[in-house]
Amino acid sequence: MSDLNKGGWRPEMTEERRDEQGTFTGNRALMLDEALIFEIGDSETTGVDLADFPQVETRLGGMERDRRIGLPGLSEPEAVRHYTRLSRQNYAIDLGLFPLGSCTMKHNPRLNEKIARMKGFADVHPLQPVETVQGALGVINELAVWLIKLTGMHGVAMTPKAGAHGELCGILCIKAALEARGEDRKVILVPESAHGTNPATAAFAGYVTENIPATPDGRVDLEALKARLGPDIAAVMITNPNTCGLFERDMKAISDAVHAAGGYVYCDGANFNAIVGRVRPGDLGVDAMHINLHKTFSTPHGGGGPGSGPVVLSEALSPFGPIPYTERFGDGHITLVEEETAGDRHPHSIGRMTAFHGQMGMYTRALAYVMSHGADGLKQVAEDAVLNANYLLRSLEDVLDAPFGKSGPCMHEALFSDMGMAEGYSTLDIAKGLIDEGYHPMTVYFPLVVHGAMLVEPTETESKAALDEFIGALRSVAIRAKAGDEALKSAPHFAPRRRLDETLAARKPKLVWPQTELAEAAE
Amino acid sequence: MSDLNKGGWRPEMTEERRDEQGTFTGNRALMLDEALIFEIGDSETTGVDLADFPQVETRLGGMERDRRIGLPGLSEPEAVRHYTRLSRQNYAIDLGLFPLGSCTMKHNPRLNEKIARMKGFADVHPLQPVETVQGALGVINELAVWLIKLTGMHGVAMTPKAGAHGELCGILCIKAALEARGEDRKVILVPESAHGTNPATAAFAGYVTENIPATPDGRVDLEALKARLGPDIAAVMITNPNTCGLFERDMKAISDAVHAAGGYVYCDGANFNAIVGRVRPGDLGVDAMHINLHKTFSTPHGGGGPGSGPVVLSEALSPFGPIPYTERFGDGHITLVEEETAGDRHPHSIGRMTAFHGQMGMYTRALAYVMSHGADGLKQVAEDAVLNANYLLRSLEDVLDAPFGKSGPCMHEALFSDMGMAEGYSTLDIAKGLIDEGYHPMTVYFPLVVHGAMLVEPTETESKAALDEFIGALRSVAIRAKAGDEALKSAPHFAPRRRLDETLAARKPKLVWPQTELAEAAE
Amino acid sequence: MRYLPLTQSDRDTMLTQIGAQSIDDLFADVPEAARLTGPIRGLPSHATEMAVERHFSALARQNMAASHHPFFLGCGAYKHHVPASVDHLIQRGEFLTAYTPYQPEIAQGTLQMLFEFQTQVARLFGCDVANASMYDGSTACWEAISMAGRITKRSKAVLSSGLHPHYVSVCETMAHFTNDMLDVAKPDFAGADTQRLIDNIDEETSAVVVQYPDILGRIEDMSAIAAKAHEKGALLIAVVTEPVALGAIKSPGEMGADIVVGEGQSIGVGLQFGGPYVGLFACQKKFVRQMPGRLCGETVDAEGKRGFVLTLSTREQHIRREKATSNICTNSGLCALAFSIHMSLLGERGLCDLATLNHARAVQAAQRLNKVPGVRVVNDTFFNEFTLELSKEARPLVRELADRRILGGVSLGRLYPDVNALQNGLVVAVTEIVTDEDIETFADALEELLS
Amino acid sequence: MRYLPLTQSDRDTMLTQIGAQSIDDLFADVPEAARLTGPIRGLPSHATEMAVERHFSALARQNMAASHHPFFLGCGAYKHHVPASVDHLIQRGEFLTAYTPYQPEIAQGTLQMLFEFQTQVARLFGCDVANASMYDGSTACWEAISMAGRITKRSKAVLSSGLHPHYVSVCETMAHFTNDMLDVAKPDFAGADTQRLIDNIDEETSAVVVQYPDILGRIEDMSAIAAKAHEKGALLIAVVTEPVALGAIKSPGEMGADIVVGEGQSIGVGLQFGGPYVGLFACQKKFVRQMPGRLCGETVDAEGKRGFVLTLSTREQHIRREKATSNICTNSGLCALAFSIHMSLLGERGLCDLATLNHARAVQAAQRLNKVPGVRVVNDTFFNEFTLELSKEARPLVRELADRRILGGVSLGRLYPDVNALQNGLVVAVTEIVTDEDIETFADALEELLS
Ligand SMILES: Cc1ncc(COP(=O)(O)O)c(C=O)c1O
Ligand SMILES: Cc1ncc(COP(=O)(O)O)c(C=O)c1O
Repeated sequence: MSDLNKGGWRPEMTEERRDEQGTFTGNRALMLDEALIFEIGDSETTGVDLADFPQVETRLGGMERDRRIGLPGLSEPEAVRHYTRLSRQNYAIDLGLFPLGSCTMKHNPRLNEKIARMKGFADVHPLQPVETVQGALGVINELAVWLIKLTGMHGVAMTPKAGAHGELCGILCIKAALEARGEDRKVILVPESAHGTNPATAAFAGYVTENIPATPDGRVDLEALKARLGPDIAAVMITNPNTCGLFERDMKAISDAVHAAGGYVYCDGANFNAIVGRVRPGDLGVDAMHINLHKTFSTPHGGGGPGSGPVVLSEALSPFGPIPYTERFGDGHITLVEEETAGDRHPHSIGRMTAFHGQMGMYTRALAYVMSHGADGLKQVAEDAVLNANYLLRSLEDVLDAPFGKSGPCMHEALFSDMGMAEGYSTLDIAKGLIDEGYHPMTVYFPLVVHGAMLVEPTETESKAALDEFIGALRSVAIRAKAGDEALKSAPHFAPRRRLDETLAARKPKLVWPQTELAEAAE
Repeated sequence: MSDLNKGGWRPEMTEERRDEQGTFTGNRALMLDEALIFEIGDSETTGVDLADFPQVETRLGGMERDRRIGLPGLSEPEAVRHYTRLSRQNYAIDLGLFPLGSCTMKHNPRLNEKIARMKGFADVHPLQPVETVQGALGVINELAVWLIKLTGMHGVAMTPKAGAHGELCGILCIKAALEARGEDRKVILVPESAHGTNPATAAFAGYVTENIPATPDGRVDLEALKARLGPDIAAVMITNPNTCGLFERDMKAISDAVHAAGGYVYCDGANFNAIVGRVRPGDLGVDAMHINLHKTFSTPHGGGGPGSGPVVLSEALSPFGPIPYTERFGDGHITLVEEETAGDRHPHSIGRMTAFHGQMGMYTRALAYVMSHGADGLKQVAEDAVLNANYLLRSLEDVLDAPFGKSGPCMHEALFSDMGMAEGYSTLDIAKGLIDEGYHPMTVYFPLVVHGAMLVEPTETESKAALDEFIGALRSVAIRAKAGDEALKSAPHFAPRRRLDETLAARKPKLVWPQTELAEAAE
Repeated sequence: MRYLPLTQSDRDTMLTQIGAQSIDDLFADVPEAARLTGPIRGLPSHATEMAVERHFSALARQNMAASHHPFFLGCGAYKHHVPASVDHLIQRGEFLTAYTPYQPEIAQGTLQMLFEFQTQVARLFGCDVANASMYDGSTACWEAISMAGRITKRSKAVLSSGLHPHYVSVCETMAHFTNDMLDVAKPDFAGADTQRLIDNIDEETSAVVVQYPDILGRIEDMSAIAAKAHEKGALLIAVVTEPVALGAIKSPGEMGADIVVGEGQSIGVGLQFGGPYVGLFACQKKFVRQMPGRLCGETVDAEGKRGFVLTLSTREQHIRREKATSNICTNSGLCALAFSIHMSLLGERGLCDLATLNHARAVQAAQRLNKVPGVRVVNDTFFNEFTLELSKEARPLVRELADRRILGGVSLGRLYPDVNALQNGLVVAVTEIVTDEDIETFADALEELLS
Repeated sequence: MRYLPLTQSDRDTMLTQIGAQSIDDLFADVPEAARLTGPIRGLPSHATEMAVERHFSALARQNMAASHHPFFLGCGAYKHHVPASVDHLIQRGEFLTAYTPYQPEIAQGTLQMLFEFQTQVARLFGCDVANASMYDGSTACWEAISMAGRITKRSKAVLSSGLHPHYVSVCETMAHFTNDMLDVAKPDFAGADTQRLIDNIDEETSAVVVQYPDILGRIEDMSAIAAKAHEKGALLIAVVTEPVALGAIKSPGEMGADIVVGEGQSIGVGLQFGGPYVGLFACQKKFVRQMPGRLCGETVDAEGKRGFVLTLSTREQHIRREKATSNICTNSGLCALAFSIHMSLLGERGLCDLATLNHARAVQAAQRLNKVPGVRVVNDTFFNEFTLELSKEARPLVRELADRRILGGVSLGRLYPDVNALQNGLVVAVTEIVTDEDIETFADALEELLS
């Protein structure tokens, strides 16, 4: 006979706590809800064991912390579970086709992850003596050579941390070049279809922006552009292939005209995947172009970053590139040009764009990627990406309006508008309907030049079967939107959350968990 | 104007292919269906690039394969997606509490995964010269020392590949010991509550088994056992703590009686987690006990294996242990006793249990685990495991029948029966109801001695909050089973599949995908 | 402690709630004499993650890792390049930390993978069905003999001299206690013992067991053995320790094998100092109910959707207990997954190309090594592994090679310490990981050491 | 090619279906002159996974990895032990291969994590709010100055001489082109320039920027600076390059900082030769609408369930274009995740203990090194990093230490090649990874090299 629990204690939870769908926990089998760390953890719990510390006289100078911070801790089992459960509420390339136009959500090879984690790269300090990091510098240098050759440009600034940072770097180089010429031009021309970072970058660098007019077929209006060129125009920023999914046929003519007017040509290279290995921007007169290693070169997006945005530069702009950068000597030894040597070797540099050498972890991945494909494979990448997009375009244009469907083949993405949907139905409904079908929606409402834009980029890493399944799903949803299917207005139905109230979020911003609630939750 | 698709080709899939829940794909947002590799892949596709091969004159002796094998290939993106999507149809410890009684589904530390993958362990061949694998042998030897000390035994056979293999090894050692004494005893006594591997192992080793009677409170009936002992009894196989979740109070007396009758005591150590660091089986007179490293020592279950089942041995049995094994010299050098030296050093060995050195990949993990906890931490493991189980038992015994609830504290698992459920409701319904709540069910219908058994083992790696949530869910489901809630009979409702037809599977076994279907699918 | 979520205050609360004074109350059933009062003596106390990692790094550094050196070992464990995605995928928590799929509604991931694995193994071996894995090749081999005994109700197995000696040992360990008879022999450079096998099959024989390619790397046609076995009512059990070979040569099933077992380590799993590996087990349909181990089968759910379950469990210990076909429970699921992923990545084209590449490299190496004075290639036929007869004892030579940082094969002296005629034998495996440079380095070192 | 699923026959079918003769038809808009006919010359062709891996292994071996040697580098990048579970979790495909969470219904994993991250950063820095990350500490620093300019409508920032020189450089690059004024100075062993900062804050000043602890490792109270700044209508921007320090010392927010930025690399991310890192950015509530970067906020879904979305996007480039608060788009999400996981594992107790341990080790090291003839510890105060003044130029000495396989700190000559007074300075960081042995080895080597 047990002596335990003679008092007959029972937990106080016999009462029904079941939700509409009938579960106590709110879970739906493998779709698991997960509380916040502030609700699970407490400030005394830790998932990290530390060595005992020696007693010393502190040297903190009286600045010891005397208030609690409010950081909850989790044991390791709790932490692994928390983040694993959270992760399962995400869509990802690993789960299926991720047709976000302009984002090039291609497969992220696992070899690259393995290589990036080699201790010789991941466990090296940016300020170690250069003799102790020759292999790391070698990676940067090898990748630089690849990028220069793939783009047919003269130089490359490796350090920018993402596409927008690359844009900034390129625009600063242009500004420096103008300054070196003693000119102070104020305006950068940017088409309306451009990505938001283009005008934002120009403004961040102190420029005013003006629109470049477009032709009805979705390209830059060369004549109108020429008409606007003049001594106040520092540069044009053009995306090629552009965000309508089209190749700018007149790119070379545009470049020539801009150069003739004393300006520079910045090319947004976010869409490089369409042409890598098949067309070199250098052959089109481009002066600067950033490359999103996290797009064309397969480094993972990581739920928002990190990326990497090297900028290739023309001969005219190369002298202004940032420090530090690598230089390889004949004997294979690599040196780093930074403050000490820049004065002699690179006197016109704009300086540092970032503290250290840029995104080493992305360089390893990108270099592994280009080496794996080789020049031949990269050409195939562009071809398959473009083929997949054209196949999608032609498979959908009878049920979705393709405003530039007649403007020539699309490049690596296909653009649709919301024309023809039933009254009250919009691009958003199509997007949310796709979620229920098991897909991440395409890019929506971008570019701005098309009403209810839907920009679909399949990438080359999708099989024909995967495309066909997606086409079927999108056709089905599009037909429902045309027919005014009620259920679509309230989609998604099966996702971890129904449509979220974005207005509320913006009107009453709750950006952090309130301090007091930790104490309560921890009780 | 584009020249493309003048013929106006469209895919043939405009027709409605939507299922009851309204999707074309059959997916439910993040719950994604996934076809078989035989439906996705084809025999010409590959996700592996190989170097070109030199032309040579073959030496295959005319045995060249001339038929196709029928192996579908996937590109890397397809493969990553296939297995990622499949994985999401599984429950796992990383997702939540996994209360499978007798299975010790505790947290699997990620440090151990990292260590097991160090090249010095993962990339070493079992037949390398011993001088080149001193560190690997060191791991085996260090772990052996830990296991011996934790159990208070004399020796340990490391090579068995899992629990059942360890049982086999132990029973063979017993048989060898009897043989060495010139005895040929035929019977092994096994309680009805024992795990299926116990009688199966005895039979596999050529023994007949007989039942050991139990007392009403769920333990071995010492007097009845004593009555049955005699010259035909080779051994008793006892699980301690037993599968009813109870500590065998009379273990020492049982051992003494068995020894007095000339038999040996095999202890099933699957439940060692309840007592590790607190009780040493050696102190209870045990002659052989396997340890499931994949239970007590946290190596992952991997969806069914691999495991590792070292057997600790008493002084009486140690001379019969298998080869190979490690021996450490005073100078730290480690040697491997195998065929060549066994004749001198270990002449009574039963021989090899397996080709090589056992489960190296599990040794690294288990050793990392015991080192992390230390002797102090392991004691805490047992205490927390037992505390968690008792907390569960007492939190549930008013809504679920606990047949041995009065037999003393439970150890690391709590046993319930199906008594008291509404007519037509069974343990299975509770299990399936728990699935909808986001839990893996407990072990059901084992041990056989309790009707509709439910064996709940929370392990020590669950927080109180996690236990409370589980208790709430199980109480809710239990109450529904008592009340005869219709919805429970058809649970699970939210899992990737509803209840599966196991009878059909067994009646018309489809164990492989038919060859012909590959060809069709590939067309 | 980082793995223990209960706080001291949780513990106190819980003890109070269940009416216990202290944790000791919960161990009240442990006899006084067996209760330990403190942590077990002679063992260290807990350690930080960093300390543990450093301890293992130091141990790991004491081992010569295959990929850091010219590497030529085989004999039942082969080094192939495993794509990085394999290891990534098997580390998905949902695969890694799942249990055996006893609750199929939330284990379809594991189950579907097992169904795919079974099909891959069956096709590769030329059999109708395969199970969901065994521990490894050696234990699978005994299970096959044991199964043949159940089927034929006979207890004598004839083992080829080309069967891996460790596999033979494992069978001998078991046979000794089960009173089965094993007819064994040692290998001979002169040739395989096909004729001995054929001659020794009689009415008592349950099975004849042949490794293909054999321990010395030789490839023999098993058709005649199968014919004789079937004539006498015995089964042919084929053992494949290097499944990559089957991308280049006929499957055992084609030649009449009734049961085919093998070691799957070579595909997806890696060397791992011998384990965990994955036992492959396939047979013809009529024997399925005598198979050991788990089987996954296709079925439908309550809504008619295709799904998978573990099936035919009446063969297994948890249902049939002492009448089960085997005592196996935990098998090698995660290694089976690794095998299956790697095999899906390869596909038929990849596997065949990989086999061709292995063979071509091996032929090159054999030609080169054969030129070294004091070296003779024993094999007429081989796939990616062959035997050298040296002018010296091989075992010390292997150690000398290791001193030169070359892992130069497996000496037959290690495998057969008691067979004098084999002491100069060295078994050399050459896979796609071996470079031209490795071969040259090895040949040069051999030349020096043998002169 | 292993990453390309289309087969040649798929390609042909698709081209036919869309009515194209060949792939070239799809590139018809590319002007003739720019069309390449074959693969780009001068670049290698495709390579196997094994070949690529071997190439990188060879490169990796040319680098001295921190964990293989006594290691004392800091100055904006710190080596701490990161639990293995962090790297495991960030490799979950659902985190690794997701995009920015623009579709919140299927991105709650990333969004909830960001909300937790924002809260952790805000609390650590003593601020009301934090954003979802910036590229790194140095770019965050300029963003803070730029934000202060927007808030105060002024364009002169006073930078502490203790601000990391690379951060100063980044700000100078930008300020040069945006016509902002930066008041800068170089550090001095004599002490921090708190007084200079206070003196130089005037009515033109948008912000004063102070690193805490500073580049030489010194810890200064910023309260007086904050008071003066606020008096003059300027903001105090604090910069934290070693967030672990805040487990031991007061938060900048407590001392009156308006914006606190920092480098989060130290927690969860690792050294990575400088990137990717993670910029931390926090401020007081009233400035939230001037913040750069993404913000995640709590809301509810159509059924009233709590959920998270990206919010206040009208600050951002994709909505506001040229009027955005910054041009940042892709940020450092996955590093933020690593930071947040590591921080959750630490918790308050772990962080504070880690800080105490770091400080204790650093104090021990400083005491030991101070005893070496020719070495003087410059700092009165420090956390886990301090500056030595040597009797010799530090830069060549660091290289000599490397020759002895010791990574012995960052020479001030590397950071300030043009400041003579600093050439003998060596900044030494000591974290929990440093052992007693490492300290002895370092001290002994210093002793030899300085004698
Ligand atoms: C066309 C275009 N330009 C620029 C960018 C900015 O690149 P990043 O996000 O790397 O800063 C993007 C990325 O979203 C883009 O699609
Ligand atoms: C009580 C008991 N004994 C033995 C075993 C067999 O162990 P294994 O599965 O490792 O062969 C198990 C595991 O399921 C068990 O629970």
